[in-house]
Amino acid sequence: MPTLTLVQAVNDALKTAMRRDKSVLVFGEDVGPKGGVFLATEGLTTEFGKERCFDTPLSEDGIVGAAIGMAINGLRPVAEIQFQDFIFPAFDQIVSEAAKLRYRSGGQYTAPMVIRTPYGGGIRGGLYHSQSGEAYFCHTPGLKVVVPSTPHDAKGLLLASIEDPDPVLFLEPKALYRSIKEEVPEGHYTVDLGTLRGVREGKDCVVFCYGAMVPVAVKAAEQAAELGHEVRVVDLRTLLPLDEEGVLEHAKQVGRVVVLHEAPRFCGFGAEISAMIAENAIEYMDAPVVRVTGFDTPFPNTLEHHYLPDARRVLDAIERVMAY
Amino acid sequence: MPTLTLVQAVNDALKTAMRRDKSVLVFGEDVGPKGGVFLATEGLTTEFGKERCFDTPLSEDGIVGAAIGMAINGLRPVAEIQFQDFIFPAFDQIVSEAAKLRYRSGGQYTAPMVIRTPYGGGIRGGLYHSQSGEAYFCHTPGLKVVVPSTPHDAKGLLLASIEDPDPVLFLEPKALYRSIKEEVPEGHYTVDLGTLRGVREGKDCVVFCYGAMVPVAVKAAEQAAELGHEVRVVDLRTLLPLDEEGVLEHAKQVGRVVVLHEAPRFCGFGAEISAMIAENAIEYMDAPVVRVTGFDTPFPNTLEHHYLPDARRVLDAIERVMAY
Amino acid sequence: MKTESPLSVIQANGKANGYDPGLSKEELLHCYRTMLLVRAFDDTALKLQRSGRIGFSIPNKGIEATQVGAASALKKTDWLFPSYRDFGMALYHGVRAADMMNNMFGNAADSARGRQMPVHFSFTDPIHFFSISSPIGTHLPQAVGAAHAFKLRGESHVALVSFGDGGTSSLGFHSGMNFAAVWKSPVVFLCQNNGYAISCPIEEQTASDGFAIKAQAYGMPGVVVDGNDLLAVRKATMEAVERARKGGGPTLIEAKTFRMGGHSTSDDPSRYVPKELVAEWEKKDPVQRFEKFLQAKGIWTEKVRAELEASCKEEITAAVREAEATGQPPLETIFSDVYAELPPHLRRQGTEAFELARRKGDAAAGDGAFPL
Amino acid sequence: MKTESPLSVIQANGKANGYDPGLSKEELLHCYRTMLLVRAFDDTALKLQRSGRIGFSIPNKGIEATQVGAASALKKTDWLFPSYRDFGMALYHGVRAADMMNNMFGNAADSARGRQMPVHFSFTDPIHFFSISSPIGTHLPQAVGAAHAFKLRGESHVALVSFGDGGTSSLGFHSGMNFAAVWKSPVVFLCQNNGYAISCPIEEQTASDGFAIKAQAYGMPGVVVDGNDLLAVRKATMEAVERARKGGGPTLIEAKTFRMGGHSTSDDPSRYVPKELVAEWEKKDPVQRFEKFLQAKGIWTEKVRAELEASCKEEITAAVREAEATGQPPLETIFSDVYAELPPHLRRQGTEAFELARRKGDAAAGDGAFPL
Ligand SMILES: Cc1ncc(C[n+]2csc(CCOP(=O)(O)OP(=O)(O)O)c2C)c(N)n1
Ligand SMILES: Cc1ncc(C[n+]2csc(CCOP(=O)(O)OP(=O)(O)O)c2C)c(N)n1
Ligand SMILES: [Mg+2]
Ligand SMILES: [Mg+2]
Repeated sequence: MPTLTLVQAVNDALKTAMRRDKSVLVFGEDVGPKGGVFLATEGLTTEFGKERCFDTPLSEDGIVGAAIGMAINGLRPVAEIQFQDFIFPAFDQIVSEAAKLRYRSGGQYTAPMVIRTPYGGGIRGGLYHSQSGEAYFCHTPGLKVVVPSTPHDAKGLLLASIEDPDPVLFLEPKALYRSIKEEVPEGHYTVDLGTLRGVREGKDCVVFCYGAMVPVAVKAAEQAAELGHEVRVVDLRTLLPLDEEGVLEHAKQVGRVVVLHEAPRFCGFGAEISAMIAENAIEYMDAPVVRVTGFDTPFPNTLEHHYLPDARRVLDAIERVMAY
Repeated sequence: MPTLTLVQAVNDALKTAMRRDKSVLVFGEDVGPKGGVFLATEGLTTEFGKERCFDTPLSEDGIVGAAIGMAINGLRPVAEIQFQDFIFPAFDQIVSEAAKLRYRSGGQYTAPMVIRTPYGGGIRGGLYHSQSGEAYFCHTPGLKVVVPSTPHDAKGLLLASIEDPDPVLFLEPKALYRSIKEEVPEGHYTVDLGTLRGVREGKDCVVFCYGAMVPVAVKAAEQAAELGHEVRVVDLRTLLPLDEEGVLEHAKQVGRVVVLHEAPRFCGFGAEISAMIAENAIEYMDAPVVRVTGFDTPFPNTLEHHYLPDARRVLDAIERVMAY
Repeated sequence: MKTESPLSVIQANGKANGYDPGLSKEELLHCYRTMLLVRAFDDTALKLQRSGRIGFSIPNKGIEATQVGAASALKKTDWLFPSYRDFGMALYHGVRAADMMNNMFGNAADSARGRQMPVHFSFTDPIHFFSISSPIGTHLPQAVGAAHAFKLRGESHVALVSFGDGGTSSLGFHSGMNFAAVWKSPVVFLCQNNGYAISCPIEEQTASDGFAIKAQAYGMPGVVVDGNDLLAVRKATMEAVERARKGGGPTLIEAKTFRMGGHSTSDDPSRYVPKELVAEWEKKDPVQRFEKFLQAKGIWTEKVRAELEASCKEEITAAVREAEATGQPPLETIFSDVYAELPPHLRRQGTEAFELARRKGDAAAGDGAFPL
Repeated sequence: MKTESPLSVIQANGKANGYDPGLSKEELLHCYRTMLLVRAFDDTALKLQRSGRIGFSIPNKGIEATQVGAASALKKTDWLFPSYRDFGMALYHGVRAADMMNNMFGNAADSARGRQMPVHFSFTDPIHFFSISSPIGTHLPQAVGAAHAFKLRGESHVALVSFGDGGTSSLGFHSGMNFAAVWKSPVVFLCQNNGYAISCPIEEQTASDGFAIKAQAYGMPGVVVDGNDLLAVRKATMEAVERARKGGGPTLIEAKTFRMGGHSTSDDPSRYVPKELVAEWEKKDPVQRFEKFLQAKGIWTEKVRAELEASCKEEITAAVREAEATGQPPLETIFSDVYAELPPHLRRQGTEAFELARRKGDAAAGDGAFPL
């Protein structure tokens, strides 16, 4: 099995899908000859021709709108948005159109399509190359929202997303693009959407996290182990539809929960997890849930390391739930 | 004191602001001679001329973008978006620009402006004339989000919003536009942003709500009274920044909480309220928080009365928290 | 640059200025009858709305020739991306008035399962008449995507996308036109310039000399036609469609016409449309214009009109009867079609709703009228 | 319609083809020196980035004449709405190189308090140089709004908004151009057509014949100028600015130029720009072009260049020294300026962050490089 980085796994998934199904197309800004600003689409134009992997004009509205049109007419578009921060011009197409099309047409028209986009902080990108907007999309019925945190999952989840009958927003944690490598099976395989990934065992406390926060949680868990706390880490990986049963099961088993994400706290995804657990598993809880998140500010640049949750902050939260 | 409907109170606030401060401008689609599709801006062009109240081309991006430009250059724009459902083409201008401008320029450029828009269901508007998108905006640091539920508050909060130094999204519950009337003071007064409104006393349970759900909560509380439950109703009215202390104080006093909104549940505003209470006031709680919300689907039309929370559903939730 | 004067075909004397539409007598009468059917639909919808039996409708009066002329240039294998003011396109291609009426009533037989407001039709048969959505302009890049799929597969089908003068200010106009031109997509952009976007006259919409000229910004041909002249619209659309089929890329057509009623049944145009303007356009009635042509051809008399009107009325009455006899969509339609498969959280929410209805009774319906 | 050939002023022999820019010797040399200063800034920024002292920069080479020529047409009371590739506009109007460098380092003296990436400047003095944001095109309608405020107050100031060829596809281009034309706002749209949007050549951006023609879609004048000819850019901008000041409304200027480097310090243009194209534009260097003019005027020698280059280098070196000596913004800058007043939840989050830093030590900084 080849050893791949996360961005290479994305590239591999795209190639695998395009080889299997010629209705799969890849397009977006700079995805052609340049191969994308992160090289996620490198080599696709060469292998599949510019009919199947091509650049578009600089309009996210056009990219997503055209993808919807292709999807209703038999193609399987995989559109790239260069940075998640630049997805907002397409917000209307995603939220009003892709997400609601099946519903409003009684299933006559559907939009099986994937929007891939690098997201999150950690690359000194400041306000507009660092945001984590998952909560905006998770509040949008009709969409699916997927976030891988390992090369293996990136490939398997992306293939599953491309084959999914519904529109999927695929958020790629850019801080992890090249920071981890692992063995990734060749050829086709899928990881089911809507499933959790147990990252680390532990019976004292569980950290729910996703994307670039997964390694942060693991690091904090290792530090907590030195303090005698056995911390479980669970990667949510599909945020919508979420495996709510699985989340509740974990929470009930350990009784102490930390929820971790980079995005701002107020009305963030963590609020849903925290609320869900408090509402449905309160009898099992030994401590209130603690959220560790980005601050309720735009994303800064020079001080991004203060903004982004780090193992230090997660460990502090673990200690707090353990001490409750 | 004149007796006004909510939409008349909005109209009165606009006139009051425009009379006091000639930098206040009102614009949007059909707000001029037609007076807006709900007549919120009726008579403004006649009184203030078409330099100060005027129609724009059909582009929400342009409306909000131009408003930002006016605001940085000394005007006080009040932009109307015809329906909140149509705000998404302006999402980028609101979320990336208005909300982040003060931060990214170190306070050199600021956008004191108001975006008014009718929102919510109850008028047989189906998918695209009924949505409640408050959670999208409440997850956006730098914005303020205000929702009145009475004519008195509508006027006072709108005047406070127009005078506020930060960009304010002012969501007007269209189901209440003409359904209630009350005495509204003439001339200028403000209701402070960031404050709650106690709607109804009660010591057994509290319902947190806002907008068109306030009268629904009151009705349910009245029905609950017949069953012997004294239910408090609190109107949140400023969702961002929220009076978190006030919310926690109410929750601690009564120990049982229902959170009520029209928007879908998953990652909705109610999740934040529920999480906040569970995380910070769990020792005071006699029952888990129960959320009553719209379903996690697009907004239907024929069956909208099933989708929208009604007193029946709220009462059921009250009974559940009381029986816990 | 000044836009040339609009293409027109039918002369004052009813003669088709050297243009042969290539339509049989039956086909010509089908065009004619479709316009009458739209009028009958409109009248009935207005009455249904006024009497509270449906919540909302959109008048089409004045625009019928644009709708039918354009639709007549398409084959059943082409796709339509309509606006909400395109009843005639659906009816021309054989969508049953009853199926449209099911949508107006939002009943169980509505293809949109009562989820959308009235006039937000969706059909796949007998032609792809794409699901109408309320946000203006979003369907333009979508039409381009669908057309691009035709092109990639080597099919010679065409997508026709229809929108209003107001729609040209939308984001979708800019991205749709631009993508189509860069990709040379087989798509026809039909701008129905009917003078107003709700209450905003075209001078408030653009400072350009009409709308066809906007094509230049994208490097595609733009043509202006008299939108009240069915044959002119047909001719321009045919040319655009043929060019698109042959790989010649997109065209923007501006059909100059006039909305002879309110924006919707909730609108009062007398607040903002000058009376003189209405009077002026009254004289240019598209149905009468086409009648002159038919008369010159010898296939029209008052009697033909009376008969067809009667049959249209009957068809619409039957449609109402059918639609009104059909029940509301079942509660489960709130939860279905959000995803291909019902996810657990929606199953739970649905179950709870059913359970509550069982315990506490059904939710009470409101009065059903869209009040604006 | 074919766009006319671009307006150019400086001839091969250095003569200004019958055009008098109306600039004194000092002013001409200020234009010249500003271009050299941009080059010095560029070179230094590249070195700083390569050695990891700053995270990112944007090369301006090739575009200097457009930046300076356009800036020279404005008064200090006018407002600039720049793109990230407009260093010369700020420097021309007297923004201190050190203040720009503070932004490159994101230090405590940066007007953006280290919150933005490098090159996202914001100044209000000595000219309003509006806070640059990354999303493409959003500043166009904003410039229109600001210009509209001038107009409403009866002021004769103008807003100039600058953007790239790629920017013309953005939503802000469509809404900004349209609103400006309908409102007759005093705004000048400067499209810097530098051949590429990152790696996408203009043929992938639009099928139109250049960009100036897009003005027609909005009913405003559009002109094409040779963007490597400082005086041509100045002339066209002057005309547009004067028209705007007098109430004549907006203009679109397309400056044809070429980006002689990568999109940013993270980009490798050899992956997509043909070598021959670079070689061709090398010959059209805007600085040399202007030198010819100065030489023909008798105010340029190699020595003048050498002296000015040395002084520019010194200025930039001093700027780096100053910026590098300035500390990082304090932790509280994460929480301030979100709102005019710190709301309770941000006060709490800030307090918790301080408290944690006290108990557990500071967060560890990363390596500081923007890796793309
Ligand atoms: C994005 C968006 N903004 C606003 C509206 C509200 N609205 C509905 S129709 C309409 C006017 C459309 O005018 P036009 O495009 O000329 O079409 P017409 O109704 O004249 O056929 C407006 C503003 C909307 N549906 N979508
Ligand atoms: C809305 C949006 N989409 C994508 C990007 C990423 N991006 C940054 S610069 C750029 C190309 C801009 O090209 P152009 O407008 O020609 O300006 P130039 O860099 O050539 O000066 C892109 C795609 C962005 N910043 N904003
Ligand atoms: Mg119209
Ligand atoms: Mg460029």
